[in-house]
Amino acid sequence: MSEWFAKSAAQAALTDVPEGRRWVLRGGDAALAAAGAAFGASLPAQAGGVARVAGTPRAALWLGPDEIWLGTSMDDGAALEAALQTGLAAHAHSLVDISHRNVALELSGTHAAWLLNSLCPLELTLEAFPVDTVTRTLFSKAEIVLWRTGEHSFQIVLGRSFRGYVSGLLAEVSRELAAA
Amino acid sequence: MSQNTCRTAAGGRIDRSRLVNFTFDGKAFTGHVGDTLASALLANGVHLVGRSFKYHRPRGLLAAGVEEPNALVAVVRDTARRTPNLRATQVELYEGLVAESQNRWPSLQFDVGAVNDLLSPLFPAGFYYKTFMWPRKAWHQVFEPVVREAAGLGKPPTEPDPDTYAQRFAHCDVLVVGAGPAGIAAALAASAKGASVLLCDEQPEFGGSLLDEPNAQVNDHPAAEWLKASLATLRGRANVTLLSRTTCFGYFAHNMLSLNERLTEHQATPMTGVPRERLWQVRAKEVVLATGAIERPLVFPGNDRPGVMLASAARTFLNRYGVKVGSRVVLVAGCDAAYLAAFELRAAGVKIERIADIRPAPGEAVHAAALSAGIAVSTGVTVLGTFGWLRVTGITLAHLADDGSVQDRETLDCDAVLMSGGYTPTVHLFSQSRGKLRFDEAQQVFVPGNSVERERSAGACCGTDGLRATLEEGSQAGTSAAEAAGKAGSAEGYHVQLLEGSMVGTPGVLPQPGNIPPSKAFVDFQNDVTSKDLALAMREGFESVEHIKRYTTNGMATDQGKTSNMNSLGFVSAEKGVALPKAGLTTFRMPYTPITFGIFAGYDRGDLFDPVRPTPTHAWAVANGAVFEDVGLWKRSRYFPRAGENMHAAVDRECLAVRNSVGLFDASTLGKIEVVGPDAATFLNRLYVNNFNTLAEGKCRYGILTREDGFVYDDGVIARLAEDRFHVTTTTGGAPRVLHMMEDYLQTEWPDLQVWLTSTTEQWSVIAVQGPKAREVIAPLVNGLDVSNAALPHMSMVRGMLGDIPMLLMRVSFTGELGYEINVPAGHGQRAWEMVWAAGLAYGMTPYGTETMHVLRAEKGYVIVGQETDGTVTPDDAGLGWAVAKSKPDFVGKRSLARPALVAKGRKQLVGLLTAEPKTVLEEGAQIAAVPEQPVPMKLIGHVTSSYHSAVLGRSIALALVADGRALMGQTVYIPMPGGAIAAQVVAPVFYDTEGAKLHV
Amino acid sequence: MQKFSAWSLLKEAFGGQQGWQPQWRRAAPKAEYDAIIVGGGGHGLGAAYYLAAEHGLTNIAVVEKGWIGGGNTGRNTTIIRSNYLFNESAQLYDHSVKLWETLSQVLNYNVMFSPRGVMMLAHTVHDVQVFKRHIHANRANGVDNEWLTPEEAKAFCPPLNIGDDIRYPVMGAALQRRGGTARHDAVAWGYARAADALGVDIIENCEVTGIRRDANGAVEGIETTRGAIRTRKVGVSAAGHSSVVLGMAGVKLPLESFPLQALVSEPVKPAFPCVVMSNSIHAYISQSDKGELVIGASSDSYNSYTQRGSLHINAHTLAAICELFPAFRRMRMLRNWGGIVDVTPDRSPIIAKTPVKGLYVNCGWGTGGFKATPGSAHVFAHTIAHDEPHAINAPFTIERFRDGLLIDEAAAAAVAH
Amino acid sequence: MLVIHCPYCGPRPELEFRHCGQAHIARPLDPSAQTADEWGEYLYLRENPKGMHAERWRHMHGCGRFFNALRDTTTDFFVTTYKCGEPRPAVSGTAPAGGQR
Repeated sequence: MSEWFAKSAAQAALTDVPEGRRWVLRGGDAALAAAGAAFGASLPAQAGGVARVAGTPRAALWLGPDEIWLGTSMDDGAALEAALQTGLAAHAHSLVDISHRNVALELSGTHAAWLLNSLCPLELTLEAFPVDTVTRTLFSKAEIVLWRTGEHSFQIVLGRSFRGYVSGLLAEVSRELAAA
Repeated sequence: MSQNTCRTAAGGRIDRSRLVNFTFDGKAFTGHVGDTLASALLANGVHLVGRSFKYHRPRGLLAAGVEEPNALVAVVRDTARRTPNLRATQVELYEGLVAESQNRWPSLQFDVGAVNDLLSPLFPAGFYYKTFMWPRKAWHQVFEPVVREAAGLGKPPTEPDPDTYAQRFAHCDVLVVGAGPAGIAAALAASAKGASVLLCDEQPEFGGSLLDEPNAQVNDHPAAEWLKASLATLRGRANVTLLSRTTCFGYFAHNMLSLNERLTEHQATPMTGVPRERLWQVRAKEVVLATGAIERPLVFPGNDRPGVMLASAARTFLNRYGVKVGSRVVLVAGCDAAYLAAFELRAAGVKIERIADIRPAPGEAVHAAALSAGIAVSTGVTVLGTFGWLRVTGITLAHLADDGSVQDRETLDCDAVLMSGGYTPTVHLFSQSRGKLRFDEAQQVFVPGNSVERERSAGACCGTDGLRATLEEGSQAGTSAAEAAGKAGSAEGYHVQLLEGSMVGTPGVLPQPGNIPPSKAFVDFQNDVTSKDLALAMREGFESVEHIKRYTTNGMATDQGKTSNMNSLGFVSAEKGVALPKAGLTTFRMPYTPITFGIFAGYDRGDLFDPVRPTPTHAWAVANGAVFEDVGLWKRSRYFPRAGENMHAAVDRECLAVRNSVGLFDASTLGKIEVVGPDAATFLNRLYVNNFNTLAEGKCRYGILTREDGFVYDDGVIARLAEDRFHVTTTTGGAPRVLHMMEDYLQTEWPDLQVWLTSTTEQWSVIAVQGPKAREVIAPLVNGLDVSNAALPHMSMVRGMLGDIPMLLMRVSFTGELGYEINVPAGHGQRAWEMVWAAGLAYGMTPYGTETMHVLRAEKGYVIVGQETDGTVTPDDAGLGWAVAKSKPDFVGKRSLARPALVAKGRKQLVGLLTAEPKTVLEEGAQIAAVPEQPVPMKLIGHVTSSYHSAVLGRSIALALVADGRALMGQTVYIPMPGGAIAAQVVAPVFYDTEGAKLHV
Repeated sequence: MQKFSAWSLLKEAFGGQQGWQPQWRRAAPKAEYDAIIVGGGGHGLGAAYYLAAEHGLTNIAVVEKGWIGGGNTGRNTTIIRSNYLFNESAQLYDHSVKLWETLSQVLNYNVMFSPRGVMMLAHTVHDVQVFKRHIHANRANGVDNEWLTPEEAKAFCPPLNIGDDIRYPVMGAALQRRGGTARHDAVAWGYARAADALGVDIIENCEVTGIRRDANGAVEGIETTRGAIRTRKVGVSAAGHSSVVLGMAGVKLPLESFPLQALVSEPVKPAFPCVVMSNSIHAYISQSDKGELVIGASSDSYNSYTQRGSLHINAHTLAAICELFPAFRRMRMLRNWGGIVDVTPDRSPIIAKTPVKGLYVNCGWGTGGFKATPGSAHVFAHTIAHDEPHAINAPFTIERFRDGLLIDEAAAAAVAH
Repeated sequence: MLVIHCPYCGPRPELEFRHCGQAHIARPLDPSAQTADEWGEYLYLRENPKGMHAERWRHMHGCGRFFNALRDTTTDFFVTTYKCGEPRPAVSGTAPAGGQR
């Protein structure tokens, strides 16, 4: 895909994020607290918050007041799933595997936010959208989950059937970079 | 090649070292880099640039900017890149530019349409409402085509536009609109302490009116130097974005403003890959409007001849482009500011024949300056008319006595008449923001009153006169905007040296002898509206300014009344004898200037117009020759034709394969929702018409969802994965709305329920294996899982492995045959499909698409929501009454099902139809009557919802909704068609395997 | 009434246009009228005209809070058609089309009814099914509507892109040849002039502030910004403000008001010969006599009385226009405006008596009221005059919502499975 | 495009939201006990005020939550937004210029 981003990878590059495991956890506060214990870090409680478990590929993303996405690597998947099931056994909750529902793209480079703002209506300055902020939003007509992983890098998580649409639009917009 | 005969020897902001070749109406000219088409034509002595809309009068440039009403041209890059109706004053000159005049035939110099000018008494305002009515059809057939051919301005493009257009969202603390002195001062002040500032201006060069002020000193430096330094400061600030060639054209709710940036239009060869234009949608915390003011023409007979123009235009052409608009000039002044045009032109060597001031007492400073420069000044004059046809050659001035009689009539020869009626603040954006305008009595103009949005105006757009006041007001506005946005600003004081004149004049029409509105005294130049037309409209009872505008079309041309609205108001208020603000004010509408459609469409074109959602097996389907169908955003395989097959042949073959052996179908697009929690069954029980308490783990049930109105909304199979976990499927198109509806009830009506929803539509790829051989195909693939009828009966499910892929195996059928739906994680979808495909080859397995799926289910009488139902159909209407758990005290829609009309006799019910002639396939949507050959309007009793040729039955079948249809079994009904009525027998809506035996093998 | 004709134009050309008379009087409110219409749009003025012309009620008034024709009458895209699915709708709209065909002559005012043909595009298999259902139903109802292949559609409308290079290629079209457009302002002014000539008082700048009721609850007058007026019959034709006016009599109707936008391009020479509608991708376009492309957009999603819509709604429509007519991508938007449309739950109007005696309502036209102007006005006048609905508007009651007798054209075009 | 203050996520662009009609209409606890008129009103009758309107929105493409808002339909400015289940705030008059802060 990077050939579309012709001018310079420093400006922008779009790559696939390696497959991992991902669950949607929904439930009450007690369930979320129990899940945090199993997960290895308190789950984010603030809108847009991200919690990571240091030294692991685990990350928890706040998508709603009762909706947390839990993600990890393929290798760690079974272990995390088992821990969650054990930890959550006593609490009403919903844990649903969505590892295959979405795919993730990594958009990086100095113009990453610029590219996104072609069709994403959010303010993406570092001040308004700091590193490790995540939210569901829109990119043109596709719903995406946007996670700022660095000053100049974003993970875009989207329904797998929308991948061609979103990457096609980003490629179209990136032509402006190449010509600029 | 003609010469730039009207160019000054030096000065202006053009690059005199670089020549630019261009053509106008096929004639070659040269200009310079930095010219507009207008300035370059004037430099070549060309004043005649267009013909008016209605009377085809020769027209020249009135203005030098955005307000120009006359000089509309088409710019043609190639056959596909034709842009009509561009203002020559806004077309930047580039090498090879090709421009054409409009609305004339055969040529601009000789236009036969000008006969309308002579016949103008026949075409008063609104004449078309009064004639062309007889005979009745003549309007549409005869007159209207003539009117239409005469109307319109330029010729539209006729080929697909090959250019691209971009879009962008942006946020800033302070948006400053207009980079004249007020806007630049505002941007400097607002950005000094870190607030993010976006400054835009429609012109290629920042500076606004400063570019026309060669003699001003700002803070002891020439204005040009101050401008240069200020822009360098702004460019050096990382928190500032500067956008030139960018028009802010719309002000929407909650401080969202829309900008149009033009990226390549000025380039001789547009850069490859660069969009032609861009739409910016800017959300600003605070806004500073510094949009300036537009000079008003004076309204007098013959004020439209080529060579009659605004004084400000003459200044712009001189100071910015080094062009003298005439050699012998008369200035008709209605305000002091106009005098500067005379002074500067005189300094450039132009003879000023007269300053004719319509006021009895001009401002002392400019008057004295004129006299000391040796320019003759007449005061208190009016203009009786002008001479010339393709160019003005003279002007008649006079004084009017109190009784309206003419005194001191004199005619001056000249080749240009400059006029100024004072300036109108550009309040368009303020007005769009819904701020209320306030009439300033002293200045006789509307200025911004109270703000509604978070904005403030600065400079000439709020009636501020004078450069120093403008700069300081801009600086204050920038500071206050930054502070309101939560940042700090830095207001500055300025000092200025400049001879200035006030911009205050009086809107309206110059008095004429006998106080009779003159003809050919134009108020709206482009739409050819004269003061006489306005008077006529008022005579005919159109009093509101909105009525007058619509009846005369004043202010409705492509300039949207920028030069005409205030004069029209002045005239109307004078005629009615009321104060100007009492006459009312027409609404300022988006956009400020005409904006290319392309930027609104942006990237939404071709395959990117809407998302194209492929299923996990899309690549396989493409490779195997599928024909696709759009279902919502999805691409679904419709059928898989083999060589030489049409759709019917392919569908017949696919159907028989399923009935006789086995077929393979991608059902991945079905919506899927995982409903989890202790109250999951309770929740579904409240929503769906069915009973889910009684659904055992590992079992499936066909569910029907109605809305509160009782009409069928969605359906699908629901599997109970565990005590507290359901796998709910929905229709393909219904997935998002069903999830939304579920969340609505859960969050707002039943927040006490412990149940949560997760969309899993895209988690699962669904492979439907259908047909008598289905079990034989999958059995070897499932690692010994018992898939026998006993272990996995119809409507049950089990977890297992398909090879190495985890699966959810559901024994369900939408075909009436033995069937399985294999759900596998979508990433494995294509591999799982290929695994099943390979296993099925031995059984002649056939891939099939939606069309075959439709036929197969219709043979069984299974409904499709959206085809058998249409939002007015109850479960019972659709023959699904059996699914409704009548014992439940409540479910969504239950109460409505008891409404009178929903239980009345005569409701349309689902039935089958068999045509008397088995080969006849009814048309879907065809209507049904009880009696054949009726006169129109016929009494109809229903319509055909689905109709196909059934290969397995060897005849046609149809499903239909027929009034009281279930009482008509065995009877004949008629389907009236253009060729005569088709007879059909009403039958039960199940045509194949009526006992359902094949489902349970 | 001064007769309008080519002869009158010629005469006035020589008379310096001095002989033209006001097209309607500037009436002041009288103390009492036999009936008052609230709302000086096409529907209200038309109802007044038909009350006077056909029912002999000439002591009547139209009260308008602003200037006549200034609401949705002057803000719509002037599309006229009658190819609706259900009998009830088809009869109402076709009644209207028949009146449009002679309206200029009846009113002696050229309303420029132009039967240019209204073509509705099908983009999906489901669209095709729905349109064919309409066509068959219309034929049986005597309403013209015919199916066109994509090639026939392009022949009828040459700028149309029928290639498969667009996201939703054109799969065919339903064409109603008798459909078309008319000049919106002329409809209001023409009815006003003709009604005025029959004695109807047209009272502008007169906002209704209250509805007076007697001890039995029946209407006995209205209060306005120009004073109280007695009457026993009030017909409300107030479009987006219907809820506000009816609320003054304590009547609540299932109505919600939304912003609806339209826009025009700069005028160009004839480029578009008909009306094209694409419901599935939201594009409505024709070309006016003045040469402007007239384009209708969707409504915003939230209730509002601001007469202003959002940019993204326009953008969505223009994207569709540019796909269907790719040469128009270079055309330019000249003017954009918003109206307030009052929408019922089934998207069909209410033309009916209300629970309050003497109070009648004609509302709920949503996005499609202009086309119905003469027909709706005609049957509304009948309803007011006889205190009983005309057979054509009898189904368009308020009670249909309670009883479930909806006339749901939108639902009947249900989205694909 | 409005700016809407989601009670969970803060100010966000309207594109992320879906308008869901009038607020504070509770589904009757026992629909079968409703008269035809009562049920008809529940189904269809909605306030359509010219002025302050209590309405529902859902942060559809955000946190997914339904919530309520008070908005002035004559200006489109919001006064406040609040979570489902909370009572309608007592607000009189019109929305302030510039909208909710």
